[in-house]
Amino acid sequence: MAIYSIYILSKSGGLIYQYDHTSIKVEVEKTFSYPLDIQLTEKNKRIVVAYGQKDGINIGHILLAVNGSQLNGTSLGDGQEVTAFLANESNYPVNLKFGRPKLSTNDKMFLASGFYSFYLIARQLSPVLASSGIEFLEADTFKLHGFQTLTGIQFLIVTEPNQMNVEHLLRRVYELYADFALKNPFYSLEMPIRCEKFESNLRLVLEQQEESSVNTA
Amino acid sequence: MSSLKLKTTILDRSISKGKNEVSLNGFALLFSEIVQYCQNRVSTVPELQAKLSEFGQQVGIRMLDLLIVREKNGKREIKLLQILIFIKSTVWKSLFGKEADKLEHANDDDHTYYLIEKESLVNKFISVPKDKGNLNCAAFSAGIIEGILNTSNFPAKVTAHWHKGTTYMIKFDESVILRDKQLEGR
Amino acid sequence: MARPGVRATDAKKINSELFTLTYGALVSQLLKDYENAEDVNRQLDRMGYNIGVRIIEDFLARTSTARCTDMRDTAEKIQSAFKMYLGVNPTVTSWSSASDEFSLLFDQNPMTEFVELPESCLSLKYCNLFCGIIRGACEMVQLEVTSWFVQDSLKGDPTTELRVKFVKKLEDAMPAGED
Amino acid sequence: MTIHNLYMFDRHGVLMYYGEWNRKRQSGMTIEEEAKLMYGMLYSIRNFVNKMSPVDVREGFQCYRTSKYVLNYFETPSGVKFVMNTDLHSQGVRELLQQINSQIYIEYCVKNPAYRSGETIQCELFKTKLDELVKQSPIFKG
Repeated sequence: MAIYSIYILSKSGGLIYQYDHTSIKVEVEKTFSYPLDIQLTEKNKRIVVAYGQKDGINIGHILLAVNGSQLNGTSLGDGQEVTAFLANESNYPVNLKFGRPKLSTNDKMFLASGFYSFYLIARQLSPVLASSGIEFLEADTFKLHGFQTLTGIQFLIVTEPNQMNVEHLLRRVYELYADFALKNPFYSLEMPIRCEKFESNLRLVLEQQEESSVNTA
Repeated sequence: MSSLKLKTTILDRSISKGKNEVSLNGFALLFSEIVQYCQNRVSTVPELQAKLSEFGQQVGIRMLDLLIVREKNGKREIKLLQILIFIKSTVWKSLFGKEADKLEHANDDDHTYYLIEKESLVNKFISVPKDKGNLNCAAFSAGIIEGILNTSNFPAKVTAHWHKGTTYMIKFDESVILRDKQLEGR
Repeated sequence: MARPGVRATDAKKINSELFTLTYGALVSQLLKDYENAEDVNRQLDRMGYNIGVRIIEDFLARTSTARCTDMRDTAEKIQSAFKMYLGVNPTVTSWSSASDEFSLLFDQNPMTEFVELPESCLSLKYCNLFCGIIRGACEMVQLEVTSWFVQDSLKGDPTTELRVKFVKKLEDAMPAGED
Repeated sequence: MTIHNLYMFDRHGVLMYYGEWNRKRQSGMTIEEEAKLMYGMLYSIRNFVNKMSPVDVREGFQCYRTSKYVLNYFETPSGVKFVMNTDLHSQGVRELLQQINSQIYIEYCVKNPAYRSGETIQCELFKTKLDELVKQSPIFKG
């Protein structure tokens, strides 16, 4: 049982809060000999696997480290470009560490506005009358539960596929928002939530939820 | 001509038993609005705390009148330690539903006392942003203490600090300490 | 999602005197800060509005309430909010024939427990905060209303009467994906 | 339980087939516009799911639910996408979509020499068999 993350969207679809509760590290290390049998490409100042997945290294993973030293963008610790380094046969065998890219703040804002837009389209495409937007979305690796308040705020919770009782949790998060954001004189409506007590109480509630669902499982 | 109407004045009503309750959530929103109001009228953290303290003093002065009539049969405290205990227990219990956690006398200064509470009710929902330094909105509660002490003829300065939760530092006037020593002597 | 019959979850209460005296301190501070009672009334309404737009989330989060379908529904919700936050139970009455306007009668009001208006403040609407709260809270659920005091026991009226009038539904402000 | 409608897209996003059984509301668009919007949404949902997922996805997006209907999604390894909207109570829709793929689409289109991929499915046998399968399904009958 795990709760991965929480997103809160303002009425206009802006991301006003995001919290990663449980994160899973997907990292694979492997020693390669020359020539490299996977295709790498440079994308957004990162080295990304473009083609040739193997041994848990998948398309979309990024190169994290070469011979145990962390990459700095697309260059090695000593400033040498990775692409040039890997093209040189004399540097082999080489140990490469790949992993799933972590979401940046920008990625998260993009995801939030993406959800907001297909939340609306789902309603436009409804084959029945008076449908809401998306309240729940399922993939093979996670579930997303959404809750839109009457005032238009959206709460999203991303969990493991078998996490129970998420509806209840959504309401609890709404209460925490009403308490620790809205009763805080230093919080302005529609603005990003930066309230220590909101976050610490949220963490507590999520931990309790995970524990209780383990007990009833 | 509303002034000609017969008004029930406050004197026609019996004094309340102090048993009525309202929601903490409602109070918290009112308090938050007061903090915002003060903040819009000052520019520094010390000024903001002073403003909040003024609000608290108003509350303290009126609460004292109510409690003296209701709890103490109209008798006022005259000894320093007694009034501090009265604040720690009776006042705190009536206003915040529980006694304050601790009362301490400063080791190095006989003018100074500390009243300590782990979690101040007024701070329950408040996270102070980093740019506000060590602002403590319990300056309001410090004002309540100050209002009560000053009206009871124990002139003092009371400030709120982030220490063991919230610590109220109560610094009495020289005159108060002297008078109290004389009372002890009798 | 909404589980019917869910009660307000956090019923933490405090002594009403703390509330009453704090509100009293606010009004007297405003009387000091502003020239005349009219400005104080306006400021109270503005502060009430700010509270209203926040308190509505608290109310919705704790009551799992559904969207109002008419003014009678709204009146009932406002009445229950007074009960929830102030522990008072105003009477809903004096409906207009179009059912778009009603009154709330308060026979008790913790806000005014220790209050006596001096002669110099007769135009002060001591509880004008309420009007702002109702306006702000309704606006957040896309309902424009106005509200004002018709009678005030602090001014010698037999009761305190707050009038609430429906203006319009704020269609443009409906949340994404709702009609 | 009810089945509302079915969209089939090829791997380039061309609408291969659209069928409806119990659709209660029209979108007010032409079917071409509607299919475009649907495909665009699916495309962004798939991207969304790939990014949001804490681990690498295998099948990825499965379904979403609104207050009134469920959109079920199934994609074959060759990139054919099946989208079926049902009511909230329908179970086993993905299995039905897999059946539609293996028993109807593969049998009557892929194996039909007259059918050219990338074209709208015109084959009458496909339509009849699909309609039969859908109407026999417990999801439809329930």
